[in-house]
Amino acid sequence: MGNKAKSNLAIKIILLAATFVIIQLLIFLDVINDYLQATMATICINIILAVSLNLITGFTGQFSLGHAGFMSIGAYTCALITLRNPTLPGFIIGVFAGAVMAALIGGIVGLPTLRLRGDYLAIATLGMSEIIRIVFLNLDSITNGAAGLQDIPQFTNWIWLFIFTTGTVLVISNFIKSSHGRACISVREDEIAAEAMGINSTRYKVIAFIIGSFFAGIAGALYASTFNFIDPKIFGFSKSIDVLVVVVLGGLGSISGSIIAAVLLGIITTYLQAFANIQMILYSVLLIIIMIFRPQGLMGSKEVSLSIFSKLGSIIKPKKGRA
Amino acid sequence: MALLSVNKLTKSFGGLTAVLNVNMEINQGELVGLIGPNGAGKTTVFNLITGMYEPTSGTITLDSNGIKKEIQGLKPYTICNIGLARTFQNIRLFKDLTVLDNVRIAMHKNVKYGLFSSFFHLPSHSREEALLTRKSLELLEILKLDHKKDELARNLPYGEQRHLEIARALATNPVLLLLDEPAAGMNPAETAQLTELISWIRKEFNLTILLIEHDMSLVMKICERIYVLDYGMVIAEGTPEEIKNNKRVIEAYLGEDMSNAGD
Amino acid sequence: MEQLFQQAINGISLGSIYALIALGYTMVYGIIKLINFAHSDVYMLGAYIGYVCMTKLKLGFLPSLLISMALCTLIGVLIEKIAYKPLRNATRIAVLITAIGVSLFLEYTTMAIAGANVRTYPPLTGFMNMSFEIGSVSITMMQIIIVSVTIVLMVLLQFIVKKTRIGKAMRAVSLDSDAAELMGINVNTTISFTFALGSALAGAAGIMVGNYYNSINPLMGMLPGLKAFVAAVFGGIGIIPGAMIGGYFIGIVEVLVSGYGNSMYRDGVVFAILILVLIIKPTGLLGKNTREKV
Amino acid sequence: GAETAGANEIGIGINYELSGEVASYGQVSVYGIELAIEEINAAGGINGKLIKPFKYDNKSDKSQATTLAKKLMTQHKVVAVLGPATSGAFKATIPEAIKNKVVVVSGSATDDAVTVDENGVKEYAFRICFTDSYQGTAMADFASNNMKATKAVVLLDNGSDYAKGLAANFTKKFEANGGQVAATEAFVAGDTDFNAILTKIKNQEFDVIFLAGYYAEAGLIIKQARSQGINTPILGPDGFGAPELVELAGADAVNDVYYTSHFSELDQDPSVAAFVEKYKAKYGEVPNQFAALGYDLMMFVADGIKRAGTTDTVKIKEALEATTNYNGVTGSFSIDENHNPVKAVVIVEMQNGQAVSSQRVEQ
Amino acid sequence: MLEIKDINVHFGVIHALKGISFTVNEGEIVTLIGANGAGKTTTLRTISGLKKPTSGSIIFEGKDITHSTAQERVRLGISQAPEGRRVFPSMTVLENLELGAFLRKDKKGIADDLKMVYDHFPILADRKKQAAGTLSGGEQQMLAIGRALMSRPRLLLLDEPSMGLAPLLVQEIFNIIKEINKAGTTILLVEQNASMALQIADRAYVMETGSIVLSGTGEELMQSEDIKKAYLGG
Ligand SMILES: Nc1ncnc2c1ncn2[C@@H]1O[C@H](COP(=O)(O)OP(=O)(O)OP(=O)(O)O)[C@@H](O)[C@H]1O
Ligand SMILES: Nc1ncnc2c1ncn2[C@@H]1O[C@H](COP(=O)(O)OP(=O)(O)OP(=O)(O)O)[C@@H](O)[C@H]1O
Ligand SMILES: [Mg+2]
Ligand SMILES: [Mg+2]
Repeated sequence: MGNKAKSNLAIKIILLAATFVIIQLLIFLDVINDYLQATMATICINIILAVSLNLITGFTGQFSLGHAGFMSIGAYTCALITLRNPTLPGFIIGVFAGAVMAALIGGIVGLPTLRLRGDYLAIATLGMSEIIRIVFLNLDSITNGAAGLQDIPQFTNWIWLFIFTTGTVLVISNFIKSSHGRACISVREDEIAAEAMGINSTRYKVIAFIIGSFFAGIAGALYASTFNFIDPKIFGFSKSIDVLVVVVLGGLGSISGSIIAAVLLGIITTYLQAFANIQMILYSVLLIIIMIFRPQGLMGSKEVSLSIFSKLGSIIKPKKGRA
Repeated sequence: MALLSVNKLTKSFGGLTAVLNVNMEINQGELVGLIGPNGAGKTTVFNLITGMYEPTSGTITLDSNGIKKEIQGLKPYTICNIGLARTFQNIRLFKDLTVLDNVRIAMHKNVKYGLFSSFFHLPSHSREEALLTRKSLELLEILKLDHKKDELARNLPYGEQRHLEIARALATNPVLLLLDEPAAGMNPAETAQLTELISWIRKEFNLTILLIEHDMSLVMKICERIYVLDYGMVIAEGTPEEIKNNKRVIEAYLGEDMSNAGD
Repeated sequence: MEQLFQQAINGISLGSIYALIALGYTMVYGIIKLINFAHSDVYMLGAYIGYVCMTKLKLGFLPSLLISMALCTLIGVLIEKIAYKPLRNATRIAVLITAIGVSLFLEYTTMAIAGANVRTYPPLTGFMNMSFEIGSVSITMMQIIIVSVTIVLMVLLQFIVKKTRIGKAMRAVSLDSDAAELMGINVNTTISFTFALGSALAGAAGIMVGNYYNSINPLMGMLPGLKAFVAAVFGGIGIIPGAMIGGYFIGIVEVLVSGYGNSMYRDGVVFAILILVLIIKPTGLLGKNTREKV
Repeated sequence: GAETAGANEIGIGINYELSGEVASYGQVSVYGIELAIEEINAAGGINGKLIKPFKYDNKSDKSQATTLAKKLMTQHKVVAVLGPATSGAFKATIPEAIKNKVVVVSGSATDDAVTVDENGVKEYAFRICFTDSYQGTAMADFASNNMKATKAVVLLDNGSDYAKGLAANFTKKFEANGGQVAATEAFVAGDTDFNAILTKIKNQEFDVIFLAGYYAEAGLIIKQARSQGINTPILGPDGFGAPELVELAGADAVNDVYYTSHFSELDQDPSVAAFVEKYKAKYGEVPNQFAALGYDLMMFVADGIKRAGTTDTVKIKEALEATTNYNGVTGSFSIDENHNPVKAVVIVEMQNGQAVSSQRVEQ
Repeated sequence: MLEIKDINVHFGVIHALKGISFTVNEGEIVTLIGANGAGKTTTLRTISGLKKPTSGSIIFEGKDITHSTAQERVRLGISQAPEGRRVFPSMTVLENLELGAFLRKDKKGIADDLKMVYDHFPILADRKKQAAGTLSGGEQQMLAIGRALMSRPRLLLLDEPSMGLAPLLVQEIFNIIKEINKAGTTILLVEQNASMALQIADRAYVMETGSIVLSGTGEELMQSEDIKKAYLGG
């Protein structure tokens, strides 16, 4: 039991390290050029967004259309801090301050609205994120209004993106695999039964919402630092929808699904760019076709299993006696 | 002093009074039946006791381990955490989760590690998770579901779903267990097995049980005391023998043929 | 005072347009619990069809209205058959994503065919171009037409849903489609009918808005669509009079905020009030908050 | 291994808003660009080499614009990137231009800070349109001096930095001239109903309205204002310059409307007339100023490449910097040390839906 | 009247019905008994058209209805009271009953049948304005049966009609089934309460994991030792 968990952990660490080293090498050899790196940055940010929204919508079952709002809080907070303090510590503080601010607002927003159900909640979260956007639009003296903030110091690079992306994925998937995470899932499955089993459903909805907002804040901060500029338009309704598309495409309740979908969509959009005028038409048709043939998403609610690797591992490793 | 006392409990839905001035006492360790015609208000009484509904009037008092507490109107999860667990008449499992997870979720209230530990899977997490999984598996074994632990709840046949509901309720570590028609949808053979199981569980877990059931073979066999509800009111209370021969109960509920069932 | 009166008229005519679109949203939602994002694009197509009829074919308003409604009905039913029907047993959120796909498809296909630029309806003439002045308050004929059409359609829809056989079938399908089949209800026909009805409404709204503002573009459905959706939720989604009330509410609040407050916070105020209302009445203004019986 | 231009070709990047919010500006700009390319290639290309365009849609999204600029420069190895159309998106591509030493040129990014900021001129960014502060200031002067206005109302698209910049510059200059801004009201691009703010200003006293926004909303505002009986002159920026303005407002309503323009299809200049003809033949509609600016943009860059005599991107930049008295359909201009064109602004007067007069205001 | 020929049904990889065949004759009460998950409900759903078989055919009154829609089958006179009741929760009791008569046009007949249902289940008359979802479990069961009767079926499919009913009513419900049958409706009954079901049934089939393993008259099966042990708890 303990052994299995440990060997799983070891395999995970080896896989991550290998991914990191390979990509780092490819960047060094210029196989992954600047352009591909930018695409990778977008993919990483989308992974963070999708995984965190998946916690709220996929695992806890709370339909949120306001993820872009929390992302924008992280982005503005981090941008304002790094503009005043353009140093690496400034950047790190900025990212975490952004995340904490987003989580804070997430909590404040979550408490009253999370007693709403289904589509009513969706609309309330949509409204919240629109209000956040309108506030940013009108706080000219701080946010520079519609023109947004420019020349935000760029600290993110592949290494930072990798750290934050894997960090997010690990923390959220660890959470899901804990009793608290299962409590969230039970709220999705049947709120009444969950309450009858001693689970305070409101508490777990708010927790999921706060964690989700926290990581959306991180994604926003990374966005600001990667692309050097932000403005309120970036964080509109359609951004929230884009994230939702990734989550549903990957599979509600599947973290690996979200990751795969983010990567896949990143690649697809890159290829579709070649069809300037009709790329959106192709994209929409693709979306419809995928949903018709795979309505549960690419992964359903399953995860890519590590067992393949464990098997490999046990073949390679000389068999020791079990403790 | 009784473990659970229900005092002048009343619940109206608009113009309809589903439960009226119900008084009930359940003593520590008892197995009590709650029967009555369809629509008599039995499930509503359960819903009131477990906090699903707020009573229109009346009190519900739980006296466990020397602590006396009025629980009417509290939230369901609070009541569960105080030590009351229930099953549902219309099975309400977490259908898309595995059998094991259904039980592990119900064990949540015993978990002590915090959120932080859950993010990073600190040792406290691993330790408690291992313990919790072991206990869940033990429960599943008792209810003969251990071989299906990785099956989705929705794929279990009806009878096993009822078993799982009971396992899940037990996992919350209750002092008082409320069962709502546990034998519904089972054939007589299965019902007989269930009857055994319930009395075994009661001893093993040192439980007090209140159960609703229409299957008299089960009720008459294991209940020590029975309350009969009709039109929201208690019309009779007594031992199975007394209830079986109570004219009002026969008239309203049992019918002539049934009054000699179960023996 | 006169200004207030004028603003009220402004608000009611703006609200009517939201209400008109919201009715279609709510219809479809009421039966398959789908937020049909493509609805506002059918509205956009209605406006374009009307445009072709009135500028290229030089038809009058009424024939154009009928053609637009008829074609939109066809489009709506087609969308349902192609994109939604295969997903009958899928989760609601999967259908929602499909609806977003359909919405993008309609928007960008229209853009590819008709260009991204705005198109303009011909100026109104004769009877349709009349306006009435009472003091300094003015009302145009088009405003009167829009308000009356909205109210008539609302009443008609409410009648269909509550009183007719097909309406009963619609409600049954929305509650439990398997059980509805056992009653001998043809679920597919019923859903198609709902889409047909909703799309006809969208078509009517499109051509009326085209004539009223005389500006149409491929993305014209997005903003009013979003607001209509908010309106439907505000009134209690799935409830026909609710959509109407929600539409008028949003129209009037927008106008009041712009007219008497700070126009920059217009949408913010609308959303803030919406959230407050939902916190007090979690299922919208007319929604019944029935807790599930266990 | 993305495709690059062949030995006898010159790669030009086109990075425009073909979908999304401002697709209408991007698409029309690209129409102009493509017409120019067709003409240049039909005439044998530049220095014997044909233009090979690489066209991408940035979906009106700034980060897409950056990514695409990077792609065009590093993958397709283009010698210049045209677009995006709007200032925000265009600015987002400039860091890439500087990093890769490839010029980015816009036809319609009018924001002041596009080519120059407090750190000096942005080496690889150019534009061929005048700036917002210039047109805002010109309009304020026009209001104070020519119309003798003392009170103005400002209406602006609050979601657009373009409109906000214009409104700020107009207000500043108008107040410096001794005038007073009686009210400022905002709307959002995509709105169609402006009756509420119009009813609100109707009861106030003012001499002119300055309407900072694009024709799509401006047309509707003019129509609704006139039908509410607001008959004061309406002044606007280059964003008014499209035939749709009159179509939207209805010819009867477009009275006493004045706007700054890059281009007027009524211009008597023969090169303009020829352009309008060719454009109509190809696309079946009258070109608006985005089309004209797009056309000029391509021609201007082609001219630079020709003068550079090479496809070396640094040389091309230097050639563009040295542009003097370039003659385009949007007027003749030279590039100043801030990479802005020194260009006359035309103030067009509209009556009954017709442009009746135009005044040239030199910079 | 009804002939099931070699029906196979799959749910994804689960083979729920493995080539079952049986018949129901006009005027009979036929009962299907079997353990949990044997496939009884699936059989009824296949007959009423809610589930499409992968192979096999269903003949109703000489007509092949294998590919007919559920709606057409209702029109032909097949009606089902489904497992889990499936009442329309936010509609009233009366509206639920009216929907049962959805395909009928004879106002008078409908009114008569409504009265007949109320006579059988007086509590439904008391509750006719109440939302069906708030009825007690047993009340919903009565509503589901009543609703199935409202189409005046020629073949009535009942899936565990006695589940959740009070003892007195269990008696009553079997009496009602007999009565309905006498009045000319053929009945296919699925029951866990096997002894009662076998008592009133003309013929019975026993199902086990998707196959029919035994058949005979009600009497015969009542006497079978295996049946007694497995289903009658004795
Ligand atoms: N939420 C509610 N709204 C309105 N009426 C209700 C509600 N809940 C229960 N009732 C009514 O109260 C009465 C009692 O219902 P309850 O479910 O308690 O009956 P029960 O004794 O459990 O019956 P059964 O044995 O059939 O399950 C019923 O007549 C029911 O219609
Ligand atoms: N929708 C479904 N998806 C997957 N499997 C299903 C589905 N419905 C039924 N099954 C499976 O088909 C088999 C037969 O189920 P069915 O419900 O017909 O049994 P039953 O005899 O009616 O049992 P019960 O007495 O519990 O009602 C079971 O193994 C069940 O798990
Ligand atoms: Mg009950
Ligand atoms: Mg069954």
